[in-house]
Amino acid sequence: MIAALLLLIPCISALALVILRPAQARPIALVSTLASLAVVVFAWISYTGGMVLHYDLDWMNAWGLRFVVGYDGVGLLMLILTAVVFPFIIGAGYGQQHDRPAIFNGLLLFTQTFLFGVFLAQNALLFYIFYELTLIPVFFVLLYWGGENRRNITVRFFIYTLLGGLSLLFGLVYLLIQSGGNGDFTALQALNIPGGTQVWLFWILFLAFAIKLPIFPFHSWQPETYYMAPLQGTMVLGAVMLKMGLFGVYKIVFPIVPLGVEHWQSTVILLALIGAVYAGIIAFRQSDFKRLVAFSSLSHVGVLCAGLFAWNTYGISGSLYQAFAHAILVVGMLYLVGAMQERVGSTDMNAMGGLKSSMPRLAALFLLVLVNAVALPLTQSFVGEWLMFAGLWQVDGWLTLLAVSTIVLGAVYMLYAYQRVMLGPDRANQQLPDATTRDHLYLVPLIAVTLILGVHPGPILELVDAPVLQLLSSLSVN
Amino acid sequence: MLALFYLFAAISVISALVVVSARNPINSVIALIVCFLSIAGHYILLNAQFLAMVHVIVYTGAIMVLFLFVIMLLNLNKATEPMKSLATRIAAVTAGGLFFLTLAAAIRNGIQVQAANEFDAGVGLVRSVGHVLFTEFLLPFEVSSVLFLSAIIGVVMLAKKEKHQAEAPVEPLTEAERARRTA
Amino acid sequence: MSALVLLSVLGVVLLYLGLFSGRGILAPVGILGLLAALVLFAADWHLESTLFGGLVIFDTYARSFSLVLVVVTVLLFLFGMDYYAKVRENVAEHYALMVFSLVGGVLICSFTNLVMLFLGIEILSIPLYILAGGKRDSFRSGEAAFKYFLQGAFASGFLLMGLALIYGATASFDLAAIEAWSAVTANGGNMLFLLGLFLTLAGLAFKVAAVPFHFWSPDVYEGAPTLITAFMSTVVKTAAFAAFYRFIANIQLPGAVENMLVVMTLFTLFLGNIVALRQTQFKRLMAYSSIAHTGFLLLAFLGTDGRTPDVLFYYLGTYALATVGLFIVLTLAKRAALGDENIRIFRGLFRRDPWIAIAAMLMLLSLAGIPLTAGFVAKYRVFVLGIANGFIWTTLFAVLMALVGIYYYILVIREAFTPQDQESKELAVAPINWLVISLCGAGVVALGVWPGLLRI
Amino acid sequence: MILASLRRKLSANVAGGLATALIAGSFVASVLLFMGFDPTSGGRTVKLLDWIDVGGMQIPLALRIDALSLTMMLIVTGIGSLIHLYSIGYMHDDERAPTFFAQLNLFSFAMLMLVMGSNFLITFIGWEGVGLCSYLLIGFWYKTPEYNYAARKAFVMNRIGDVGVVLAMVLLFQRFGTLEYASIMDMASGVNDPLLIAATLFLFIGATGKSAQIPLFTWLPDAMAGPTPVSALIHAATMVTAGIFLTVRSSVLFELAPFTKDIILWIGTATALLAASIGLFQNDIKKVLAYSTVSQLGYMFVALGLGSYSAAMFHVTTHAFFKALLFLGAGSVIHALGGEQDIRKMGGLKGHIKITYFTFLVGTAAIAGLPLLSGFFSKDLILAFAFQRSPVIFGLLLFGALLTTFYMFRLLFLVFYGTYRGKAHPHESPLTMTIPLMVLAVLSVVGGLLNLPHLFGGHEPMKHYLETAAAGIGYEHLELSALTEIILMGITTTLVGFVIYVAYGRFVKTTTLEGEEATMPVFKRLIAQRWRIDELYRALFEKPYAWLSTNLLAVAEKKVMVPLMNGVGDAAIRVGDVVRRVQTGNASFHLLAMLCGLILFLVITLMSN
Amino acid sequence: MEQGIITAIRTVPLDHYVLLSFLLFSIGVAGVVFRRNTIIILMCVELMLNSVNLLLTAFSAYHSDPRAQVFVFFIMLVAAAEVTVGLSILVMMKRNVDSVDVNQLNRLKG
Repeated sequence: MIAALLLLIPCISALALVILRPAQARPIALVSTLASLAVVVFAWISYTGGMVLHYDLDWMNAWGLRFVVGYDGVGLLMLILTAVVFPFIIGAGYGQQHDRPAIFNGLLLFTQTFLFGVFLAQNALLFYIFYELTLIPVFFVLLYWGGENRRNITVRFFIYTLLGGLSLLFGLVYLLIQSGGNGDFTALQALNIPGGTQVWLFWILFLAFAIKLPIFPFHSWQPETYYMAPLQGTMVLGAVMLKMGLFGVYKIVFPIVPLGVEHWQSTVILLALIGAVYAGIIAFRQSDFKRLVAFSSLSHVGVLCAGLFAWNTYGISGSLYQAFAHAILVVGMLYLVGAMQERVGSTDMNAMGGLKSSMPRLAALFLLVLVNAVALPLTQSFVGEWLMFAGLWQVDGWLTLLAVSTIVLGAVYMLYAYQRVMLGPDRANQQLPDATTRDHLYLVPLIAVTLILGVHPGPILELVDAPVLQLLSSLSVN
Repeated sequence: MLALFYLFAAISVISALVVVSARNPINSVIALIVCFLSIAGHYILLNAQFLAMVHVIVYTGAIMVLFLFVIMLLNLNKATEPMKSLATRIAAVTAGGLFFLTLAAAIRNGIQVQAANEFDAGVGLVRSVGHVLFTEFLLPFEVSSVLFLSAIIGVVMLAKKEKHQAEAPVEPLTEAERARRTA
Repeated sequence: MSALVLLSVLGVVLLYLGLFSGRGILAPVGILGLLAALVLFAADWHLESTLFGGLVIFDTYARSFSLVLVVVTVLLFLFGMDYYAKVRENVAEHYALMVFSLVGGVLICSFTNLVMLFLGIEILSIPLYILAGGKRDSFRSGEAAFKYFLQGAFASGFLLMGLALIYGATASFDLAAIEAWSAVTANGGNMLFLLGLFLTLAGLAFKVAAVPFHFWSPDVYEGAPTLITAFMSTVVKTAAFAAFYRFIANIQLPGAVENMLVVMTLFTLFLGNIVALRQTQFKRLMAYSSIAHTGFLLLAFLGTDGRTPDVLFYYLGTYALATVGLFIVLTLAKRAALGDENIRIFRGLFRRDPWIAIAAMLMLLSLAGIPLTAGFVAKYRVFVLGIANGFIWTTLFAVLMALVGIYYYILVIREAFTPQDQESKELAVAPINWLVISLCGAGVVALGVWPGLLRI
Repeated sequence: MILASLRRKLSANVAGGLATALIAGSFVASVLLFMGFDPTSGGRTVKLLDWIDVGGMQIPLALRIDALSLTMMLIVTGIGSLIHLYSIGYMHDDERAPTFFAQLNLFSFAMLMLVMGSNFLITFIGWEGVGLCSYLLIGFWYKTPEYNYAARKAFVMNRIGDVGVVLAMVLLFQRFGTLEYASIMDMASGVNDPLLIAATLFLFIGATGKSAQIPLFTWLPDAMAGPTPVSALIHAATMVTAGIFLTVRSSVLFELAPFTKDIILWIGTATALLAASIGLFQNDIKKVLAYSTVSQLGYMFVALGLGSYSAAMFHVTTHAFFKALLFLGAGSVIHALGGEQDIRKMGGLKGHIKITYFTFLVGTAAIAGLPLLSGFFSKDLILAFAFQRSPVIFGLLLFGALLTTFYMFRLLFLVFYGTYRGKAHPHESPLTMTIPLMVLAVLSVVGGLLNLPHLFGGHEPMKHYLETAAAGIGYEHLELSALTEIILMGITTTLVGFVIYVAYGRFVKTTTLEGEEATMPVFKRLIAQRWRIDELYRALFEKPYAWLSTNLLAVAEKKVMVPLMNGVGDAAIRVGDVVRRVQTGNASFHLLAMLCGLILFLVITLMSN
Repeated sequence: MEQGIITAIRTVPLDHYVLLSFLLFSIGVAGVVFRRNTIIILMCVELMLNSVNLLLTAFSAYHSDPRAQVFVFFIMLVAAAEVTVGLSILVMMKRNVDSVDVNQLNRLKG
């Protein structure tokens, strides 16, 4: 029931929006996302642990593709993340002027449908199908509503992402053959693939997620795409779609090719952290606010990935927890980018500065979002980062040092950005409006979520704890 | 016998070479006719008398005449053809030669063929061939009418100069074909 | 069988109609005839019967493929109603030739004797040589016809030589006998057989436009009238593949020939996709992409797997569906752009006609192999077969090439969804075209979601 | 508990009063706690809620009340209350005063969190929280870019220290499986593990960041950009002592890592001397005090390095009194002069602002270590410990103390004596500002009683009190004879007196003002330019970093990574272009190519047969 | 007489026919590639087909199987049809470009 609702609510709304094209597209989309949120909250409340399976329908059973949906704690966390973030993403549209808003919002809702699908799928091929499908609406969002040079960047993004996707498909098909044509995760996870195979299969499977996340050498599509995409598109990309990468690693790479993970673990962590540091350093001198958010996201994701690959309870839990924090953060930061753009007319930080004088409240809100970005304690990010560092230390002290250095880099570029946007002398004749009711309605809940989950991360960590332990123990048995 | 074979073989190969190398299309046609006749000789050597006859009638009598006709019609009977560049010619000859060499090399160790049936001197006679044709291979025989019909339509469609002139010949030919088919 | 007769008669009837009455009723009559043939095919469904002393057999395989051929031809005839609306000359001949060609197609789906294979291929091809030159006043059309004919005849020569050698080795034209012979003879030991197999496959590869026998395809696709191009890339391709597989299905292929097929698959995948990257003419793009799809289909041939015919059938059927629709869209856009065939004529399609644009998008996505379209399922199954049969690296290469393929399809989609720079003419969409495009667009999605609908 | 009420409060004009009331309330609460606390019980832990609980890691949100945290709480809330009160007057004219108080209160909250945390991670909450508040308050006047820079610098340097703390925590957690102070200290006793050296070193790195030690001290003088009460509260009395606090908290660990202690000792000494030397030639009243703070913190670290934790805590306490006093006094001076901070433009103010003068005098005397004032006892204790360890260190520290005396009295004399050299009309500060001054002056005088040594009839009550909280404090023993102590004190006192005399002669009698830096001798100029350490850091870190950032983007990203990605695609397309040429369009070439392909395949087939 | 025919056929080894056929076929192939005059190319194609016919007849004789001869018969049929179509295309081409040079056909490329 829950799975069906989650897949149907956004999908039907999206179809309605695209086909009927009502004038009031945004409220409808908003209501739809809120309804999904309600369903997810219900699922959360009624969740008692273990794997909740909902459907198991015949599709192409002979070819290993079955419609099996359900969720465990981690899946539920991802569902929560998606459901929580999407109302904000839709809501961010209130500040934006769009050509054909109905179709735009419809596409966003399609994305949500497919994202739910990804997090619900319990069959590897079903997962893959949803995974690829998310690209389609995003592709059109970027292509039609994107910024400068969107034609080339969109195609590049699409192809690059699909490079990973097809590689994943190849890997899954390979596994499917090994498992005798059963593509369910349970069946694939039960496979005992020889170590030598796992070593190369790891990259075949991981490539998709490495590009999606993205980690260091595979990241070059990301900054330009984030910059070019319409605000809400960037939010979808940064807040949710990238989490598919983490989820995929957790769901596919870890249980299926554990020996491969063992073999490549330090390489991946190193790459991820190099990327984190690299992006963190670059972000410092970015003069464009949106690009800065892009690089900061890149930097955060590097740490996320490293934490995940620490491959112990703390690392994985921390990374998954941080994924949530990061989603909230990205949405908040991007909303601020939008708010600034709305007022100043550009995302260039050279055009800003001294804005605090005319908008003290927005500056305060900015600061609160920023506090999460630099992972101060009692914010969500801190919990996640602490757990990841604790996890990473068990792998390698030097790598931890590299990871921890990002908290300094983060402080450097974030504060510098804050200073360049908000602080400094007044600019002449800039009477810009301060935070409106809409801004408050938007940012205050986000900040509240950040702080509440920063002080009381229990509910989320509980979700993650058991599945991760189970995963790790099943691996140690094998 | 072997001597005869070699004779015919030599004639056919030489005439084939002439076909390929002659500047004037007319010479080519003549050489090809010679070649076909020598092949007919091979057929007789191989005890395929009926085939030899049909071969001479169809190829030498019909097809080659058609060629000649077209050459005359289009006034191509001069050695007007500019030769291809040397490189292309060398490449073509090399490729053709290589192709032969590879094929020949493939069977350099001899071929293993086991005669499927006891020898039957009447195999090449009209009776035997006709029997097979009209019993076992009736369908292809029938179906080839479709092939001819298409070819005829094609000729009419492609080669006709003006619409008004073209429409006339379509009809009788089609009729003839249909008659053949129903036979 | 009666369907075969019906089809042959249909062609003749169409010719007569062309003489006596208006062009208007040609297509409807043709469609009615085809539908009747469809009914006849369907009437003895699952009824295996060997006909004419074992020259043809209308088994499930043959019937399924024939059905697809006829259905696609129906779609093309529907398209033809609009396409030929303004043409005055030779319309009846065009329809008739298409029907004759279809007869050839049906024959090679069902052959059990090499003589039938050869004749069927010729019956399939000769009308096409003519059709490719259908626009008599167009130089490009003439060139296409000539190139097609020349290379086709050349390839026929190889095919024949192959068949002759096979006969020489096995002393039979009968497929079953050859299979039996191949089963008891040592693999590759008999040079005549090996050479014969090789040359026959080369001749067949020519028909399916596999590298290096593909040279005709881009030129002919581009030069031929659009409807004929659509016919070639759907009906002819499907029939040729059906024949190809029928030929090799049960023959014990010597390892050397299998290697040759692998190399051919790799070449085909590579060339088709890579060269398509730089095509700006849509028809040429489709030609190269068709070569690329040939590569994927060849991948399904490698190794022996009982699922191959089903995969082949599904792949070809959905491929044909998407291709037909796209060629119609091309015609519409081409008309609006006064005969231009560059992919930029699609620019702004979404603004000009959203529905057509979305349908075109779905078909392109299907060709690209994006999930929830039929193309994905098709490619997926091919990959499964490839890996299941142990051709892991070849499959990996195919996957990589699928990515390249996505790129050039995406470029077309990008054009369609980019607002146009200058005003171009509105699309004039005839209702019948709208219907066919919608059918194709909906079809690829429906078959992608319920793949079980299309199976042997 | 009390903290709940200390949550960030926003209000209108009464914000100051409300904020003061709140912190005063928490002071009262602290006092009540102090009264009700039984030192012998060793401390209580109050668990508020589970914070992080995942896969074997259980970190509750819990507070610990023991002697150490109570001491710090008293300092924080007590001095905090006074400074809040003071701020009401000081920030009277600023339109963003409510924000100021909110941030000040938030700081108090974070600081209390820091000292009350029952485990490292809770302490770290406060640790980072005070960093944030420090950032906010330094950059309170956000319209001046330099202030923002200073704020950022402070935060980043603190962050560098935080990296150390995080690593230390990770390490300790890895080793002990918990972060609770009590558990770790229990488990650590007697453990001999090189890991502890690493952990303590990391902790010390954190401490250097927060407590402005070499090499991370340069932010503190810059931090004077903030309003003066902030300097007093955060950058003199409380936050900067967090490093000391943390070290004392984990004294057991440090006791097990003598190597770290040596490092601390030497870095503390170096910092004390370096900062003191810089203080000699500073002309900004707050900068002088800032360097003096750095220097004093150096003393405290020396104490820690010597293992005399109670001495350090004692000095923390007294230093809190007199340094807060000095800063507030300086603030009062600045207030009186309408914002002037350059001592070259002051002078002769003792007639104008008497209360300020008097209290400032007390503060100066205390920091200089004039006998029987609070600074005398605490500093002397440290010197005694140093002597016990090595006369060299004693000598160095003594030299530092003399330098301190010199520049403090230079400051005093230049500001209050001589003739007035400025333009603004000086006026005495309002009562809200002078009352805290007076209270602190009293405390500065009597603060020494808290830990009155045996020599003067006391029995070191503070030391014994603290022993109940931190086991490490029990290790320290001063084993000098009374005679030695008296001699040492005598030497110190004499020399201090002599230095005061020199300063008097130099600054009161003749009022020697420093000339422009350019005219100074090289060495003196170097000192006046703060050993050019800021410039060094800028050249070593900031500029390369900015260069790296620019070039990573311009070169690595744009010239390598992106072209690499595009290059693969372009290469494919280029290959396509090449392959495409095979399709020449020439019919007979196609035939030839077909034939060649056929032959090739034939050869492949035959070869592989 | 029968015996005589058998001797006659068997004195020429099959290899010879195969080789001869290959040779003629190759000459035809080379000619197709070699010549520019389309009409001669068509003749070369005929040569190729005839070499196949020869081969089939030889096999037929050795297998004593009339089917191959029937196949030859069909090949002749197809050849005739092909030639007609080919020549008419050639005529069309001559009309369009006033040449039968293969190299004239090179507009479709790339």
